[in-house]
Amino acid sequence: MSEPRGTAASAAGAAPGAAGAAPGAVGSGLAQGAAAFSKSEMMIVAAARELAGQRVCFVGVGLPNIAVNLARLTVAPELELVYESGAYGAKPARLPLSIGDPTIVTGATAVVSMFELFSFYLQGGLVDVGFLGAAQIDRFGNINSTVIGEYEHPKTRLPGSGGACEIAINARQVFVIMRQSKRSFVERIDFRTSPGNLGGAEAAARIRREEGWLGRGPSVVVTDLGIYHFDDAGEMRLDSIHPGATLEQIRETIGWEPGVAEPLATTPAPTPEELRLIREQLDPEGAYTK
Amino acid sequence: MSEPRGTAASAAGAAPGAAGAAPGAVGSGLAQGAAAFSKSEMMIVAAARELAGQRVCFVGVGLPNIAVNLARLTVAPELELVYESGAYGAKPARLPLSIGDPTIVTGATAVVSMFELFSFYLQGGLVDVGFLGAAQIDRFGNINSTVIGEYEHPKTRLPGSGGACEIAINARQVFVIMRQSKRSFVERIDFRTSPGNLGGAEAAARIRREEGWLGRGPSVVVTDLGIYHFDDAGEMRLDSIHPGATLEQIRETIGWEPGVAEPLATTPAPTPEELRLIREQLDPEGAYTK
Amino acid sequence: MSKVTSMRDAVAAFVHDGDVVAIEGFTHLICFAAGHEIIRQRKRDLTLARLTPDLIYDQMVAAGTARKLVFSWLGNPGVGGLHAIRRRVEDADPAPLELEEYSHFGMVGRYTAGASNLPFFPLRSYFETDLPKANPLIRPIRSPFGEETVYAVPPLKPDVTIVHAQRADADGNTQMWGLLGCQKEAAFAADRVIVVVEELVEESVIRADPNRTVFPGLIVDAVVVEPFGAHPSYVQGAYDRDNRFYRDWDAIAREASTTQAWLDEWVYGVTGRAEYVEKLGAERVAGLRPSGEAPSGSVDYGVYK
Amino acid sequence: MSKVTSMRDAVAAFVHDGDVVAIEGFTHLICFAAGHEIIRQRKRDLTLARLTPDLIYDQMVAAGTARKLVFSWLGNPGVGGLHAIRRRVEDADPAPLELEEYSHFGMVGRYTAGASNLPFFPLRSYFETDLPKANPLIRPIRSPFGEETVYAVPPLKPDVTIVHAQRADADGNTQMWGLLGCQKEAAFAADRVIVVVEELVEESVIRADPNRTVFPGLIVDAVVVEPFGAHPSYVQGAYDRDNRFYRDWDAIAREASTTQAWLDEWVYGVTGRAEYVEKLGAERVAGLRPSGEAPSGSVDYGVYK
Repeated sequence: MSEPRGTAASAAGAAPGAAGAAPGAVGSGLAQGAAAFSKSEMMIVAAARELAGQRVCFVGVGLPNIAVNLARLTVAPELELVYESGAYGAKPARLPLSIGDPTIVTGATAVVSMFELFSFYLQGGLVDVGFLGAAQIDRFGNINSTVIGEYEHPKTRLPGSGGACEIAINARQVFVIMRQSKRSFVERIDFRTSPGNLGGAEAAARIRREEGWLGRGPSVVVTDLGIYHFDDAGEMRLDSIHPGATLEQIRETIGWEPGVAEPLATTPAPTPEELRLIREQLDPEGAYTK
Repeated sequence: MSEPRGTAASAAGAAPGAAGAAPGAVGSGLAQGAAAFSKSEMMIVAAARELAGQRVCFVGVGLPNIAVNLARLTVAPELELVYESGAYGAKPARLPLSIGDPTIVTGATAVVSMFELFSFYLQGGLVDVGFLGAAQIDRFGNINSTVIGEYEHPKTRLPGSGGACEIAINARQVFVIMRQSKRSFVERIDFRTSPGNLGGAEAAARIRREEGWLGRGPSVVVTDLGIYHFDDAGEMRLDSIHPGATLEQIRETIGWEPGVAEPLATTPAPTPEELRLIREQLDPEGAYTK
Repeated sequence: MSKVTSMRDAVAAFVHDGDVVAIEGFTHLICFAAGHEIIRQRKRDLTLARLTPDLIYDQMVAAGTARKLVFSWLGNPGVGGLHAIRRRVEDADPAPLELEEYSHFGMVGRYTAGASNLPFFPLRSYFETDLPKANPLIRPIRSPFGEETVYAVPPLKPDVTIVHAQRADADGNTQMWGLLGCQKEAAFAADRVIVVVEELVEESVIRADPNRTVFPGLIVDAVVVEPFGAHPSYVQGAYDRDNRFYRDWDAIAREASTTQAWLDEWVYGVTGRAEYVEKLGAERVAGLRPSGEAPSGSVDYGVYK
Repeated sequence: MSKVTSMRDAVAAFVHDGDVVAIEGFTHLICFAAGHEIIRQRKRDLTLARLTPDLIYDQMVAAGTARKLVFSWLGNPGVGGLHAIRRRVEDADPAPLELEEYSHFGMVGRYTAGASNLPFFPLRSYFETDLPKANPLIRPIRSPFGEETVYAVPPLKPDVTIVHAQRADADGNTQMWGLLGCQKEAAFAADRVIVVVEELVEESVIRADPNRTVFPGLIVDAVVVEPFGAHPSYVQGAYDRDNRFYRDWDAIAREASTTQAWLDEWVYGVTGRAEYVEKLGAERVAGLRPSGEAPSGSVDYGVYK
């Protein structure tokens, strides 16, 4: 991907192509009886499945948006979509480019001011899952979407927090979607925009409790290569590897030696129905999935 | 009047008869060429005239409500009525009993939540005049509408602040309407619900400035006997005596020796047009004025 | 999933002895029907929160449901005092009643903090008054910017908030118009929410005008359809405030005996709101209808595919 | 008293060099027409406040109107970066640009404090992040109840806030629907307010639905009638977001020269919005209309006499 800022698939909006596969990076995965699928399609499907049983989801634009809509059509029919722009219970008739599109308003259950959205819905503890993307993430799920380099003299100026900082603190749990690379999965992030498990699970749990955060922090990281959850120490652990990906690829695109579950699962490939929904219904133009 | 609490003609609502004349107390005022009028009518007219040039008025129920509506029809055609219940720019088709009547909503310019009304309109400094009534007032215009007697063991439990406390602090100026009596115009109030000129003008001005209050405090007290403004020391000074009232009556119904302007004006009696508006248009049933 | 249920079942399921209960509505949309059902079910030791306790809390206090009031203005608006409450406060008759007292904005700020999960809400009020002395939960707070000090009130999180509205769908997505008071804040602040409506509507009616939605079904536990459930309070566009009853109550409540007789007849003596309305009589009800329609007009959200 | 005036006169009268200017609107109702007029009038040294600077501030920064941004998310939503702004931030090209940075809720809280005359607004954000280090105006505040500490942001009071809306009357009583962002708070917080509308309506249209009013004429200084004034942003029910332009801008803004050429053609090269719309062409405009109507329906406020 050409620009680090493009990886910020935050709820505040991000480049649709950026958090997805780079042009031409068509996935090689091919499960038994399944059609070929792209890495982006695998990410979307994996993220959607993680939403099973969830009720209220704070939607970011790009991959989170399509993943959430796929979940509504498959594993989480009761899922309510909250957009930080103020729409609740949105039923978008098309996938919007920005999170403030008129299609998320027409036919929504409620449209409220941002004061109300952030105060009563998010800070009030009604959001079960918030999605974040990032330019950089560390092993503890701490996230940078502000700058690469020094804050005062940035090498690359990224979008900044938007709502990411308060989502990380107040959403009951946080899902991260981003492509792996040595530039983005780093030992040390340049700026902490959104807190994850801080320096480790124990201290993070204590601080969250003492400071009255409602959020438990990051619970899953879905990448183009696999699915990570967090171990008892609060570190990302590879729990499932996508079909076609290798542990070598995983290690080449991550700035630390990641924990790997034993046994390591293989992510079930997208089903024909999942692929049909993505290709025919959610993103017929392939804006997010090519 | 039968109960001290009845005197609280605060913006939070009060007994219509209470801040007005007691039953049977028909005014004896009779100016040249004018019809007979009641003490309540004189109070209403005097209060309405004080509103000349004002723009936004926070309306209490009872006498303030009728005074404000009379002002709109006479000296202050641009006056905008704000009800703490959330209506702005109300044009009530009838005089409501409570300040939350449906008639203040239909045809209003805006209807907003109380959060918004108190935050943006009142605390935000948009209200030029707030009306307060009280069970007790002292010479500095400090007001009690909470209890007679000790707070923990009240002789009479009054309604309490409602919005009076924040009106006294945030409205640009405060108008007080109440009938004079030794029980209500007292040397020392039992509880300070709404701050006036505190212990004197100089300290009050300093405190208001230092604490960032937007309100300058009480500017006029209209009673059934006369009109008071505040002198340089921050004390009520009788500037005008109503036709028919005497200085002796004034002194008999006030718990301290009030300052009296020299020369002391006589309040012009209600004009035939003012009386017509009150009797035929605003209060044809005489609920507020008998 | 429908949350529609009867008032009896809603109160039985979601109002418990000892709860902090908020039946909000600033003169408008006060749910007397729910208050009466709480009386009929003989709930006890409630803490009743409301800006203006109004007649409904005078009745609930008279019926012995409450041990405490949290409030900002205690009166019968435009008429006078609340006599049952005053008997308990002034004479401990038949028992003392605890009071926790704020100003209107203080109460609104408390609900707002409760709804927002904030530990306090700041406001420019209370300066140089006796209120912080009377209530130690009104506390000064220093701004971290400059030297200014304002006051703070603590969050109020009712166990249950009961809201009356013009309409909701079966999931509890609720719309109202006219005076909004602080029902939104009180509902978001609450652990449980009961919505009582004049009219149950299809989800499509709600979704046609999403800006009119005051709160979503997400926070609602029960939807009760009870037309005229706000009487003697009113519902904008549906019926008028019954000022005659507000005036009548002043005489009724002056004595404990007449108060109890009224409760016997109008609360214990009826099974629910439908019977209350029947007892009120068609003429009285008809007399409270608006004299005409005042339509809002329709706006266009547009179809975007 | 009519406040209706031209965009040229409104900007000339109410936007001054050195002002703090807020053109708000969260993707919806962003008043590009006003931003372009500010560019044409060559205003200088502005501090531009907005949650999401968006293309309009990228254009205003490129045109040299601004010395500082106050913001929470700096990007072209769904597309990428804001290149003119990045040139100034990363390379001081052609001059440095001061940044003052919050989160979305922090900016909303700042406007809310400004509108409410509060010295600060508290929120549960910023814990354990580098944002308070990057911006010393994000400060911890201890609750006076218990041991909790949250963060506070200072009030933001723009010299002028510019709001685009579906409709207003000549006095500036303003109604909007769809995403409301934080325009209400930004308008109440401001010293001066310019309202730009798609449609000027009679006062009676506003008064027919008072709950739809976002703010009253009381706080409004000028009303400008400028249909399509939000393009390439959108107006719910009137026209769609022009995503094609948002994508095109990414290429236009990558070089200073192409950016200036665009400004020459589309801003300096037209006298105002009407000419801009004409230049855009009837076909492009028609293509942005909604594909159908989605009426809100009407509610009844009732006549009470």
